[in-house]
Amino acid sequence: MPNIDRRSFLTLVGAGGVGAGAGFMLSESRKHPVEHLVPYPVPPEEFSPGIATWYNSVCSMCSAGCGISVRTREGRAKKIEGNPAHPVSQGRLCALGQSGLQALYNPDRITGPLVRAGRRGELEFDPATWEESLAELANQLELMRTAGRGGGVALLTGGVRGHLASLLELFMSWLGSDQLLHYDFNHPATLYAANERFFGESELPYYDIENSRYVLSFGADFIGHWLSPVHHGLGFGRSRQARDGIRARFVQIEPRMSLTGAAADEWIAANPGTEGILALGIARRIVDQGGYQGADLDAWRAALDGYAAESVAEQTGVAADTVARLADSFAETQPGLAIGGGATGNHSNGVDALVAVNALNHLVGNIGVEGGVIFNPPPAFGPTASRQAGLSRMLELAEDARAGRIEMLIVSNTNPVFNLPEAAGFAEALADIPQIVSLSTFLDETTAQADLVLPSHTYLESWGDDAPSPGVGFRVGAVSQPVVEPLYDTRATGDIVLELAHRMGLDLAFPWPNMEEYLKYSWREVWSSGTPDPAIPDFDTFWTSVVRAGVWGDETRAPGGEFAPDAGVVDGIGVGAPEFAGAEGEFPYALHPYLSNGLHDGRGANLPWMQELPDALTGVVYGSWIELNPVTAEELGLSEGDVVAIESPAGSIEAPVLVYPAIMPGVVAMPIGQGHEQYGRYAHEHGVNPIDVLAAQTEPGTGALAWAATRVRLVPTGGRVDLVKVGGDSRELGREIVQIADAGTPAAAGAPTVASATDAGAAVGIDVPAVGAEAAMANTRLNSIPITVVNT
Amino acid sequence: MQRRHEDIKFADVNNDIVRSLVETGPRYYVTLAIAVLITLACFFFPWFYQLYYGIGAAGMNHPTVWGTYLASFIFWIGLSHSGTLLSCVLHITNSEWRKAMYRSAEAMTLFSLMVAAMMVMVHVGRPWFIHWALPYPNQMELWPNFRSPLMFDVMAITTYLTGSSIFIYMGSIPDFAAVRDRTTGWRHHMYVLLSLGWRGTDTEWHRLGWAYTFLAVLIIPLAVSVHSIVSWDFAMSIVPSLHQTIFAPYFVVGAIYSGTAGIVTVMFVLRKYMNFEHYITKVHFDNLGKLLLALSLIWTYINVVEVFTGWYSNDSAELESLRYKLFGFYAPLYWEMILFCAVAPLLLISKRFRTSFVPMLILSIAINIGMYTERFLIVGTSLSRQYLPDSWGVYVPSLVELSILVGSIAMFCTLFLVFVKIFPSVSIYEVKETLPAPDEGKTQWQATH
Amino acid sequence: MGVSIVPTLKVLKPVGMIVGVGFVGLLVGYFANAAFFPGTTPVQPIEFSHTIHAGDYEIPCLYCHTEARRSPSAGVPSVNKCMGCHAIVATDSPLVREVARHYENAEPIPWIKVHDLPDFVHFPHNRHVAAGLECQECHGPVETMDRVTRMAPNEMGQCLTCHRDMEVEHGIDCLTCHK
Amino acid sequence: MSLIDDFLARWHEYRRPGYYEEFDYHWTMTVDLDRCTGCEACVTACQAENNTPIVGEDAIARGRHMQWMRVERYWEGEYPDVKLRAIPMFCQHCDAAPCETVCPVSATYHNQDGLNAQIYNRCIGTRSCAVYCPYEVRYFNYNNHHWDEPLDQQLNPDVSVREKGVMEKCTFCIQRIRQAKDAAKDDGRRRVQDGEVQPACVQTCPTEALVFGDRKDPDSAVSLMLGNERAYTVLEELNTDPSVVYLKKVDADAA
Repeated sequence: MPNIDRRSFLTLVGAGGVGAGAGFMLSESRKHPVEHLVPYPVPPEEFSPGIATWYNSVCSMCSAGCGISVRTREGRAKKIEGNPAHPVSQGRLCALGQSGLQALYNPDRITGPLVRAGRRGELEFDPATWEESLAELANQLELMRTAGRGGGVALLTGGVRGHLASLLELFMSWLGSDQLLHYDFNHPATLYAANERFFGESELPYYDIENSRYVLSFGADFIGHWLSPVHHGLGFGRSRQARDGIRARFVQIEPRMSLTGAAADEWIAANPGTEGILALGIARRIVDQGGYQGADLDAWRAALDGYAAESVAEQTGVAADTVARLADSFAETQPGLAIGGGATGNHSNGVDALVAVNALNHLVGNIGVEGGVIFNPPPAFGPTASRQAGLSRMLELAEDARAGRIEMLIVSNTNPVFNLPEAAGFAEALADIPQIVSLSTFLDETTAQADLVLPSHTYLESWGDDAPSPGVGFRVGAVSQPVVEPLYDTRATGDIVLELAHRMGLDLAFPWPNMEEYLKYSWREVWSSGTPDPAIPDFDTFWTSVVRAGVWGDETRAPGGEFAPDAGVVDGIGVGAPEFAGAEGEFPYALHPYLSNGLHDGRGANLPWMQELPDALTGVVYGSWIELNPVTAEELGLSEGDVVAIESPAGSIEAPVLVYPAIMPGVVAMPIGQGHEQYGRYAHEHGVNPIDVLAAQTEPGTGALAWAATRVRLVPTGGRVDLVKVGGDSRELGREIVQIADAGTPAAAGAPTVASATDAGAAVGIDVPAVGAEAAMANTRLNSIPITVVNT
Repeated sequence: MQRRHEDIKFADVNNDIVRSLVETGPRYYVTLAIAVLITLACFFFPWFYQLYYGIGAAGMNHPTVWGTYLASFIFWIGLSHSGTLLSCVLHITNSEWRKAMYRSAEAMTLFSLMVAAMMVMVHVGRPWFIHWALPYPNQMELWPNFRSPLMFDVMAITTYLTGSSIFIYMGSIPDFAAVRDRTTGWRHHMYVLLSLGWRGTDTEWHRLGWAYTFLAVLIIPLAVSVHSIVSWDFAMSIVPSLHQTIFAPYFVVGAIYSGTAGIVTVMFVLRKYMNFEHYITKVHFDNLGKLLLALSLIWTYINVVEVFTGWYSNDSAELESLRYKLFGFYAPLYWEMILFCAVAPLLLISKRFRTSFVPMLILSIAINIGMYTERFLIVGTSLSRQYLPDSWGVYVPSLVELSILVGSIAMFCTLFLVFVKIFPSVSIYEVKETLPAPDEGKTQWQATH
Repeated sequence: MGVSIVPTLKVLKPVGMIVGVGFVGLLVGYFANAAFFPGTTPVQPIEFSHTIHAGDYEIPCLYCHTEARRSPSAGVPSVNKCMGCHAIVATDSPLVREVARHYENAEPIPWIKVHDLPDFVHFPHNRHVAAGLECQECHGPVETMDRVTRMAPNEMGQCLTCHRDMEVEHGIDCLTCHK
Repeated sequence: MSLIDDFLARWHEYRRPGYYEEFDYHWTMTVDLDRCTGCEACVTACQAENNTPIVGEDAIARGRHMQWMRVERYWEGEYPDVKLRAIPMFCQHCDAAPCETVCPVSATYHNQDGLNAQIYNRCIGTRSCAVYCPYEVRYFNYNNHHWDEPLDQQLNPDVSVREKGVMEKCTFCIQRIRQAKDAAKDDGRRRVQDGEVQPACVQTCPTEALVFGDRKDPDSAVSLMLGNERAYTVLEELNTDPSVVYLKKVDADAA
């Protein structure tokens, strides 16, 4: 043992100590962190950790009313898929529908009732309790009702259908108010009007694309977002490649190629607003060629007199021989289908144009036949009178507000401040309303103006039902059930209304404790209206089965038979030249706003998945842009990323240029959806809102906003930005990436219709033959333990 | 004033070189401090930030997932080439002029390999798992993928690094002994350990000479293979314009080219700042200049072949890749490379140019800038333009990347500065061999054989 | 002259000793921590004894950990399940009274995980139970533990060894376990 | 001479990877481009199922989008005869995958089901697989991703959330395949039946353009599609032997 002096000893001890400490810490850092296992005190029946539970419900992201199946694990919603038993979606779902989860789990949801603290629009709110807020609101309403001033209450909602609409109707009638309005930017009011004029009923028919062989679409982006995109998509796929040797031809007529135009076999650009004229040109040719032999042939001849090929060609910009070719092939290929909508319907001549499209269907005998236009029976339930408000109705409301006739405005899940043109002055009119109550889930631009915010559940937390419109040719009803416990201190819209009614002492008129009970009560009627099924002996069984399956249907179709329009209708057919706001000399370009695929009318802007979903045609994310034809861009000396001011008679916005190869030279197009000032972190401060520069132009017949009828001029600002987009070069360079087969290639016979991975039970009352139910059931055993009741 | 090479006495050699190790002026410390500071601030700080944030700190993106880190990696590997390889080649061909410069050249090899290895660490997404690329038995029962060119790379570079280290160390043993005998204090102890008990007996000299030649022969094919293998990282992919058979010779020639230019730079610096004017002379610059000229011509030829192959393929992907390289976003860089590496070196035809120190320094630096550009273009242009046009993109290096590039140069300098104070940066005994022996006018080498 | 290494070694000795002692300290510290504070035997919020339940009374594992039979996750029994027996058994034990309190207040018991696989591992309990594996193979002789200890390392080598020995079909494919 | 002849004759065989002479399953997807509209429902389905992060505007501006499924758009012709050709592009699960040979740590390899597996835990982030992949379908985690609370409650517990420095890509929804296999075994069956497993994109496609199944089952839906004369693979000349087979788009007006 060598001699160690004191100093060395201490040094060595120090070294050893430091080493030991380091070793100890190293070992400590390698240990597992403590994790807890927290079981339910009393687990829900058939709940199993680690096993997914599927609940069937109804999608509320747009007005199509697709059935959905929501996968939940340990009480959290994980994935939304289409409900395979639902005849509209048949197991499929669009991008927006799947993003419903991000509405549910959105970080910017309102977490509890709020009372305005600062001035309006300053976003200063104090938290409140439901008890106080509801008590005060009910008190106010009751006072107004008993004083006979109930008419001063206006209720403005989004596109509400089903029994919630009936409940609101009932509530407003008890208040004594007539001011119940549904405002939905995308509501096809002109289509209803055109159908009423031509078919005699203000309903949407079922467009049987699946069995059609020729689809001639005038402006309707039916695959993108128009009416029922998922169902149309199913029809598109099946009409193309599911029938032996038959492949439908799709022709799309619109000034700017939409998703549907891109998928179509032929895209024809007609001058904006002249699609109806083109339809009549085609009709004229069909009549001339002897394609129509009805009794009222002479009336048709007279009505179509002014639509000779040359004049149509001149007005629409579509060559005369193209018109003739379209007419001949449309008349020849049976069954065919003419569809009108979108910008065609939302122009100054919208209703006339859509009537012309309906006329086309009639002339070739496509009405009431498989593969053509099929009338839907009346919806299974829901109010019959339409409360849908067009621009003129909203202007009336604004006028009432200014005149002091509106004392209280209740807004529920609609955003008119964003979705109405600034020129309509709706936002300013709100200032004249003493009390604004918002039942919104998110702090959107309209809610920002509210005095009282009573946050509502998302559709994934609430009870509801829906009778989809357009249906699928027969009556369908679907029940929407909560799939998760409510995240926050929010309530379902229906429950809020019922609660208000109870507090107002209207218990006798509203005997239902909550929305679920109201639905159960209402669905008794549905049960008794259907065909009796021995397997379903009583209502409770029926209800359980419907909630489990998510959908009920009655396959009785509307009576078919010959259709003939009234004589006066034929005489009245004719489409005038489109009228634009803004003179052509001063404002050289027609502005073509369109609903974007993911953001829809702006409601999807707070969903990060939708913000990051590349635009289907341009690949742009997170922004706004203005589309110019390459020729237009060259004339103006603009290239991608150059910022231009878009000036219309009604206002001005700035957006970067995107050179888009498939748009008419005289037209500029802009997507709707961005430009939010509020609406959460993902929505605000991205892009601009083209609705802001739209003139308050209406379609005269319906008062609907003619959003395609504004002209603009482009003023380069000299600024430049990099458009954020996904994708590089858009030319294939002959690399045969997307290969093309010629028309002679036979269709894929027996192409499969694939089952969903989920199926929580067969639909009640109907059979959806498209779904391979057997295969679906096999997977069900693992995935789905259907639970019919969730505590709300 | 300048002593002629022939006038130098053996004792002068010893004294000069030991002086370079022992006597350290403030200028050295200032330089070292600056180099260390830049290394810390420009290399380690951004790298730690990148470790924390992720590779996203660099400018890489979806189509161009490789960037300057990999370009730097190839650059440093390339720079490593002329040291040991050149030294070996010249050794077995008995080139006398090699002897004054080979030590520093070999040191360059060693340090650029180390920096290259660091670039790998910087490049990968999860460097904390880098050991998975080494074959060792483990409970996961997993081995590296021996089919991967990257795996070949790991092997080749490790081998080359080992070989080069042994080579430079072996050649330095007599010098360590010489320094050991002329120093005191901690230096003495260090050189005692480093010199491995060298006494300078005939047997020792004989064995050293034999082993040295043996290693030199062994290292030549190794060095050629190393850069061929590095080229396979690229050539074995099916990326248009990378998937070419010419890539291995292309990389080897490019490596020797940039390495030789690097030696010129280093020699200029040593000559100037370590007072080795009389050991490193115009002869060396002249010879290296000739070598550079030859290499530049070969390099130009390979570039022409590469362009021709792309054009002659008449394949959409190859053509686009070529077009993009020549006229696309990075075209200025391409033409800069051509100017620096193919056109400017033609000046070397003039002997006056070759024997002028400052112009040679400028040219050598220009060549290395050009060669760095070449490596960057190989990565950048090819990956930006691949098969699916919709996935094309543009890559621009971020500040972090540029900073790490600067920092890596500083790291190299730091290592080199430390080296010159530990290793005799000019070989004492081999320089003596080139001098007239005290007796009979023979060199010492001839005398001992 | 100065060739000998001995003087040099003498100079280096103190440094060597410091480094050596420091390294030994490191090893001691590391293993002392691992040995004395292994963290594999956490103290549970309620001192449930498997010795009594699984050992003395021989209650089968799957009686309480029912989910292991049908779910990837074995889970721990709910308070409800505990009360299934303890409503009448040993009701005066202070621990059972604590459980009863949780039951009455509908408060879950925050058990601490003993066997914790990383989240990237797909380990379906149901498949392993169906394959006839005894719980003890991975969890150790739980029936003899008053306080449950993690016996097995639950590392990849263990999975691989077993999958190989049992000749599990494609059992050593990475995707069998990694998710 | 015969030795050389033999060698040349079997050249193609020699250059195949040959991990598995015989696949157990051979999962295959077909994409009918004549049905595909480019609506991108599949993109969101994939993002929801596979915990692909929300990267933010800046990251996309820098070319760092992470969606495993993307729709590539190619324009053809000039106005007014302009056509859009959209093609969904995702991991092709090549049987002779270039990415598999290059990974130095075997983090990506071919498994017995014909899947191109990507093991996140093993990945060290050299990104060489992304360079070698001609389809550009491998996405690298340039940083750790963040889900603003409570968006994280949506994350699929069956799929790992990938950390920075890791490569990721389409897995054909391996978690669903695994579940279907487990279910089949629970039922005492050896094999998964056709239609029992659908990746999220296939499940949601509104036009039913995507079909998924086992190519080894001659009666499966996917085998039926493979028999179609429109079937082709993208970049066939590269000989990667993809498991994703496209069906040509029909141009009704083509000669």
